[in-house]
Amino acid sequence: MSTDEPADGSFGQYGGQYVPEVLMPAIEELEDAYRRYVLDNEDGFMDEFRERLADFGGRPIPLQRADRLSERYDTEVYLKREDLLHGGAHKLNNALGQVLLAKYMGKERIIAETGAGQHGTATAMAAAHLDMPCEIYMGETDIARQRPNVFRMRINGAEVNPVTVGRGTLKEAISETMRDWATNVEDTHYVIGSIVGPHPFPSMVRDFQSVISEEAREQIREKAGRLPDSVVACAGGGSNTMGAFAHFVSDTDVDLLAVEAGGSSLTVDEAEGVAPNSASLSTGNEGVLHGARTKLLQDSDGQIMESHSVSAGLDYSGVGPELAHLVDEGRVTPVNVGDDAALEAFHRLSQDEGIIPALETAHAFGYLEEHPEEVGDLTIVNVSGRGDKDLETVIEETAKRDLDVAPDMSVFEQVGAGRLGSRGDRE
Amino acid sequence: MSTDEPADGSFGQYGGQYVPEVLMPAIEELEDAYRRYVLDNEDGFMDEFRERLADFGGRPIPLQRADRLSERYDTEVYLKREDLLHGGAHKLNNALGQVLLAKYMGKERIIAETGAGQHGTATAMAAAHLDMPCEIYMGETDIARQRPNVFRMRINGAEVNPVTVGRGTLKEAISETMRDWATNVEDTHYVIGSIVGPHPFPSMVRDFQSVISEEAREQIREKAGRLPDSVVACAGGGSNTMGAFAHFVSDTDVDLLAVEAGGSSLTVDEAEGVAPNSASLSTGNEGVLHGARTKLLQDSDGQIMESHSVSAGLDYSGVGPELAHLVDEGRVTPVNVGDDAALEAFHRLSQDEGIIPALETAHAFGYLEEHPEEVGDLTIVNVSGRGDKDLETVIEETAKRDLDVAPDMSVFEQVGAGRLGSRGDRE
Amino acid sequence: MSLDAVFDSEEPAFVPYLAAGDPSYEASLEYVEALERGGADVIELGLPFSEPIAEGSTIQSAIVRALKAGMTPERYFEFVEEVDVDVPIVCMTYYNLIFQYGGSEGGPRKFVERAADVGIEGFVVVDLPAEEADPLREACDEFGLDLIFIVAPTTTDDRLESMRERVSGYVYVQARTGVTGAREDVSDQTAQTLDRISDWDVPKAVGFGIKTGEHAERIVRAGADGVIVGSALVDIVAEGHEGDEPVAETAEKLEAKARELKTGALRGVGAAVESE
Amino acid sequence: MSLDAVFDSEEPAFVPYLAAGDPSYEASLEYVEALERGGADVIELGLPFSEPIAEGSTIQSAIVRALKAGMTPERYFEFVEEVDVDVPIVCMTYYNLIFQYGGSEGGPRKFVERAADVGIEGFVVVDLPAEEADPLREACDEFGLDLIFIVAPTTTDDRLESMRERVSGYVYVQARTGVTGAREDVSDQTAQTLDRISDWDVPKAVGFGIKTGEHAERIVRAGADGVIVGSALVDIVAEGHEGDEPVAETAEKLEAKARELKTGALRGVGAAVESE
Ligand SMILES: Cc1ncc(COP(=O)(O)O)c(C=O)c1O
Ligand SMILES: Cc1ncc(COP(=O)(O)O)c(C=O)c1O
Repeated sequence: MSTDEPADGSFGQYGGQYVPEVLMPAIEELEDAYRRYVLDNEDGFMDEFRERLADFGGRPIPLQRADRLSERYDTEVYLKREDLLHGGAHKLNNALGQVLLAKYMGKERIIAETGAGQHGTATAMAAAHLDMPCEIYMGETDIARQRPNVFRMRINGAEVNPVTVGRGTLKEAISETMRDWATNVEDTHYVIGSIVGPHPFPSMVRDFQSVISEEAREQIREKAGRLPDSVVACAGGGSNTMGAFAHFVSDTDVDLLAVEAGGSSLTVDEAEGVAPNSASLSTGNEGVLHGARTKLLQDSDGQIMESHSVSAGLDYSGVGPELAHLVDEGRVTPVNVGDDAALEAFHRLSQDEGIIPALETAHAFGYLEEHPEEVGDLTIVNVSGRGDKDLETVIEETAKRDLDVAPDMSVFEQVGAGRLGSRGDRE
Repeated sequence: MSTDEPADGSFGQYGGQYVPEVLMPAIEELEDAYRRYVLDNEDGFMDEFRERLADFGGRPIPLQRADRLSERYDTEVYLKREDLLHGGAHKLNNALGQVLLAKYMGKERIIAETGAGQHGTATAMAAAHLDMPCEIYMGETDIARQRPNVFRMRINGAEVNPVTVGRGTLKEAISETMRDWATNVEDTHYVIGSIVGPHPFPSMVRDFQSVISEEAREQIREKAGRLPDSVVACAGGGSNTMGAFAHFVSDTDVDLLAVEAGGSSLTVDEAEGVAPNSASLSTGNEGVLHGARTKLLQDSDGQIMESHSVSAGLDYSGVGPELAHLVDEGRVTPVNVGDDAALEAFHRLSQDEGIIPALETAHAFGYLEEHPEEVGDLTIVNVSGRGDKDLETVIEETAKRDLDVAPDMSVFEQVGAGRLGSRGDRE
Repeated sequence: MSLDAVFDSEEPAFVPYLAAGDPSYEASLEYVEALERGGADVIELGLPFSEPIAEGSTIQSAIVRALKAGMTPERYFEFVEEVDVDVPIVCMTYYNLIFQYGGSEGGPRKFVERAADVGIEGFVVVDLPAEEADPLREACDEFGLDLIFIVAPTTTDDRLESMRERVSGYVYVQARTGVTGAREDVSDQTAQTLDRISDWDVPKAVGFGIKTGEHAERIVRAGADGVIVGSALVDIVAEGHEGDEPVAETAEKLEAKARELKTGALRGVGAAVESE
Repeated sequence: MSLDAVFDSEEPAFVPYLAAGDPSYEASLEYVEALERGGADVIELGLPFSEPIAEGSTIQSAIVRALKAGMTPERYFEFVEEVDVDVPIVCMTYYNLIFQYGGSEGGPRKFVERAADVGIEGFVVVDLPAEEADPLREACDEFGLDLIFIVAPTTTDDRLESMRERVSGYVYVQARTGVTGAREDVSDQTAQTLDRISDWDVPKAVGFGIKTGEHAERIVRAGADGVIVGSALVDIVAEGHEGDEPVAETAEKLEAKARELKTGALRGVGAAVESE
C-alpha cells in the first residue's frame, strides 16, 4: 500500500476526478472508505481481504522458473502465475477487494463494466461469493463474441445488461455503467476493472493488485537469491502491470517493462477515428477519459479513437494515470508487441511450458522473444491470465496468418472423414 | 504413500494385471519404477514431483470454508479447491507425476486416452512442461463434442489421434491407447487417467492424487481444530475420490462418501447394452475390464455396457479396484446423484459460492443437497475441477429441464433485438 | 446578451438543450433557431464528445448522430457563428475537447479564446468538477465567459462551497438522482437543493427529467430562476430524423414544445405568487 | 481331435482365426468350414468381447460386426456345436466373458464346463496372463481342456517360467512387437523367441502379422510348429461384407487363402530340411 502519495489521487499531472457532479458524493464516500478500510485496515478489512484471497482465490500464487524459456533466451525467466488465480486471471484480486469493500461500506448492489468479460466474470464470482446482487454492463458486440464469459457471469448469478449504443464495446459499457452509478449512487458500488477511472480507483485497484509484486518480490529473493533485473507485464488499463510493478518501483535497479498491444500497426487512421493498436502509453497523448487525466488514443480534436488489438482485454483507448506518470518519469518503459508476435508467443508458451496464456499475457512473452537482450539476466514475467477464454479467437486468428509456431487443427477434418489406420495389429 | 499393500496390486479380490502378454514387460518395468521412484524416492523423484506440483501446478491448494453452503445445510462445509490446480482439475496431480516418472524411466514418448478431454489436456500440459512428445487418443464422437479441450491439447503441442471404432468414446480410446502401448512398449509410457487399469496404475495414480487428502487433513485440523465427520467426492474412475480419501482411510471415524453419476435412472437396458448411469460401485458387479478386476456395468453375458452421465468425466463403465474393495469392506459408502440434481447443484454452487464447478464435481454437491444429514457436522467436499469446460453442455441440458435454480440466458436474444432502455437520463 | 442580463429579468428563464449538428449541420441550425422562436432565453448547445458518460440514452444517441454527421469542435464554432439567434449560447461539453484544443501546450485557454471569439457566453463541462476547474475558470475570467457548475441533490456542503467560489452565469441544479421510472415528485428534491443554495448570488436553473409545461411550472414554483430541458426536445429531433420528416416540420414541433415549456415556466411564477 | 493329436503329426499346423458370427451367424458357419477345407489344422474361433483391447483395427471391426449381428457366449456355444468341422476349435476371447458366465458365484468353471460340452479343445484368453490364470487352469484340468498362453518377444525369463508351468496344447508365439509398417524381418525376432522356449514340451505356433504363404514359409523355417493367421483372413470377410459378395464367393476366397497359407507352411518344412 502506498500511503505516501498525494491525497487527491494525482500522479504528476495525471489522475484526478473528472466525473459528473452527481457521482462526486460516491467518489468521496469511496475515498473515505479506501482510506479507512484499505489504507488503515479499519475493522480488519485488509485481513479479511487477504484471507479470502488465500482461501477463495488461491493465493499465494507460485513464482515458477520457466526452464525452456530460460534456455531459449539464455536468461533466467520466472513466471508469476496469476493464471492460477480463481477465475483464471489477476482480475479477481481487484474484484474481490472492491466487492468486499462495498460490503463494508454497506452497499447493496454491485455494478461493473466488462469488455472481454474477464473483469465481469471476476466481479460476478466475487459478488456471488460475498452474496451481493450484481449487474454487468457489456456491449452487445462483445456479448456476441464472448459467449463463454457471458455464460459464466449468468451462471454466477449476475445480470448481464447489453449496451446497444455505438459500437457496443468496452468504451460504451463503461459510459453506461457510469450512468447507472450516477442514478443509483446511494446503494450501489461500481467495481472498475483496472487502474483507470477517477481517484481513488487507480490507487485502490493498484493496491488490491499489488499483492502480485509483494509475493513475487519475496519469492524471487528466495528462489534466485536476489531481485530481478526486470519485470515484464502486459498493459491494457494496466492493473496487472501496476500489480506486478508496485513493490519494485522503489527498487530502481529493476527495469519495469509495460508491454502494450501494438495491434496491426502503430499508425492511426484519423479520418476513421481508429487506432489499429492499443498503445496509449507509447503513442497516445494527454487527455481526460472516464474520470481521469491520462494518456489516450485520441484524434487531434480530442475525440477518443477506437483502439484495436487481437486481445480483447488490451483493447482500450486509455491507460492508468499512474502508469502514464511512471512512463513520463522514466521509471516504466513502455514497449509494444503486435498481434502476430503475440499469437506466436501464445503458441510458444503453450508448447514449451505447458501454460496456455491469455492473449493479453502473450504480449509480454512476445516482447521477451523480440527483445531478450532487454530483460537482463533475471526477469519476472507476469502471467496475468490463462487463455481458455481465447481459444476460438486464437484458432481463427492463427488460421488467417502464416505463423512459425502454430499447431494445425486438421484433426477436426479427419474425424468422420473415414477411418484412420490403427498403429497396432495383433494378428 | 501406502507401502503396506500387497505387492501384486490386489485390493481384496480386485485389481490385478489382466493385460495382453505383450504389455507385461512394460507393466513390470513400471512396477519397478513405481517402487523405486515413487515409493522409495530414488534420485529424489518425489522431491522433484512435489516441487513441480507446487511451482507449476499451484500447490498447496486451499481448503476453503463455504459460508453460504454451511448456512444452508447447517453444517460446516469445507471445499478442497482442486479446481484451482493448473489446468482446472485434479487431473494434473497424476499426469505430472506420470510424465515425470516416464522421464525418469528414460521413456521418450507419452500416450494417453481421454474422454471428456480433461485427462488429455492435463497430460498434454505436463508433457509440454517436461518436453516430452505426446499423443492423445480420443474417440471421434468426443472430439466433436469437446472441441475446446481438443484445442487445448493441440495448442499444448500434443497430437490428438481420433479413434473411429465403435461409438468413438472413452472405452474405445482406452482400447486404442493400450494397442499403441502394446506396439511401442519400449520407448513409450501410457499415462492412465484414473485409478483404473492394471497394477501398478491404481496404486500409483492414487499415490499421486493423495496429495489432496494429505493437504486437506492438515488444513482441516488447522482451520477446524479436528478431523471432519465426512469427506465427499464424486467418483468416475475414482482418482479424485481416492485422492481425497487416501489419508483419511485409517481415520475410521471419518465417513468416506463416493458420489457416482446416477444419470437419468439406475435401471439398465440390457437389450441395448446401455446403462443410463455410471454407478458401477452402487449397481455394478465384479468383472475384468481394462486390465483390472473391479466392479463394472456389464450385461449378464459380461459384455460391457455403455454408461451414461450428463458429465462426460464420470461416464465410464468401470471404477478403480481399490474403491470397489473399500466399498465391499464398508469403509467407503457408494451413493449416487442423477443428472438433474447434479445440474441444480452446479447452478447452486455457482450462484451461492462464486465457484463454477465441473459437472463431475457438481455430483458431490448434489449429494450434499439431497442428504445433508448424512455428512455430519463437518464435511470436506472435494471440488475436483472447474466447470468452464462444461458451459455449453450445462446451457443445453439446463434448457431441456425445468430446474429450480437455473439462470435464464435470454440476454443473447435481447442483443440485436432492439434497444434496451438506459437507466439514467441526465436531462 | 450576457447571461447576467437574461436572469436579471423578472421572468424565469427557459434554457433548452440541443446537440449541435444533430442530425445534420443544416437541420440543427434550423432547430436551434426554432427554439429561440419558441421562447428560449438561453441555449445550451451541446458540443458532441465521443464518450458522453453522463448522458441518458436519448442525448447519447443525439451525440452519436451529430458526430456521424461530421460535427467537430471547429465546425461547432462555425455553427455558433452562423446560427441566427440573439439569446446567449452556453457550450455544453466534456473536458477533453476543451483540453485538447490547446494542442501540444494543452490546457483550456485556446478553446476559451476561440469560444469568446464566436460569441459563446459560458460553459457547462459535464465531467469537470469544481476541484479540477481552476485552469478553465482562469481562462473564462480572462475572456469574460461564465462557468456554470452542476449541483446535484447529493452534493455535500464542502463541495457546494468550492463550486460557489468558482461558479458564474448560473448554477445548474440537477433535479434528482433517482432511477428513471421511479421518480418521486420532482419539486420536493428540487426545493431542498434550491434551499441549500438560496443565498448564492447566481441564478439557479433546474434541469433533469423536465418534459412538459406542467413540469416546468412546478419547477419554477419550487423556486427556480430557470428551467433546463434537453431530452424532451432531443426526442422531437430524433423522431423527425427517424420519420424522415421535413426539417421545417420538426422545427415547428420544436418551437411548439419550447413554447409549451416556456409558458409553463411563466405560469410557475404566477402560481408561486398566487399560492403565497 | 485333440490339440496334441494335431501337433503330433510331422506337418506344421495351420491355425487360422475368425471371429464367430462375423458378419452373421450363418455366413460365419460357412467361413469356418471353408477354412477347414483350405487346410486348417486348428481353428482359433473368436468369441467377441465388447472391449477388445488387444486387437488391431481389422479384428476389432470383425468383433464389432459379430456383436452387432447378435453373437453372445450362448450363441457361440451353439455355433461350435453346429459348425461342421473336424479339426479342434480353440476359443479365443477375453477373460470377463469367461468370468461372468459363472453367474453370481463367479469364476471360470461353468464356462469351461459348457465349452467342454460343445467340444471346444482349448482357450486363448488374450488378457489373462499366467499369473492370473490359476482358476481357469484348474477348470481346464477338470474338464480336460488346454490353456494356451501367448509369449511375446519381450516376455521376461521369469514370466516364461510361470507360463511354462501352466501352458498346455500349444504356446502362441507373438512374432513381434514392432509398429505396423516398420517391421523388420519377422523370422529373426521369431527365431530368437523360439530359441528361448525350445526346451518346452508344448508345440510352438507363431502368429502376428502373417499374411501370405511366403510369410508362413519363413515362420516355419524359423522353427515354428504352427502358423497362426488372423487379420489376413478377416480382411477377406470384411471385403466380402462391404462388397455385398455372395457368401459362397467369400468362402471360396477364404478357402484359397487358407490353402496358400497352409501350402506356404508346408514349404517351410521342406525348406528347413533343405537348408540344413
Ligand atoms: C488476462 C488479462 N491480462 C491483462 C488484462 C489487461 O488488463 P490490465 O492492463 O488492467 O491488467 C486483461 C483484461 O481483461 C486480462 O484479462
Ligand atoms: C473435474 C473432474 N472430476 C472428476 C472426474 C472423474 O474422474 P475421477 O473419478 O478419476 O476423479 C473427472 C474426469 O474427467 C474430472 O474432469
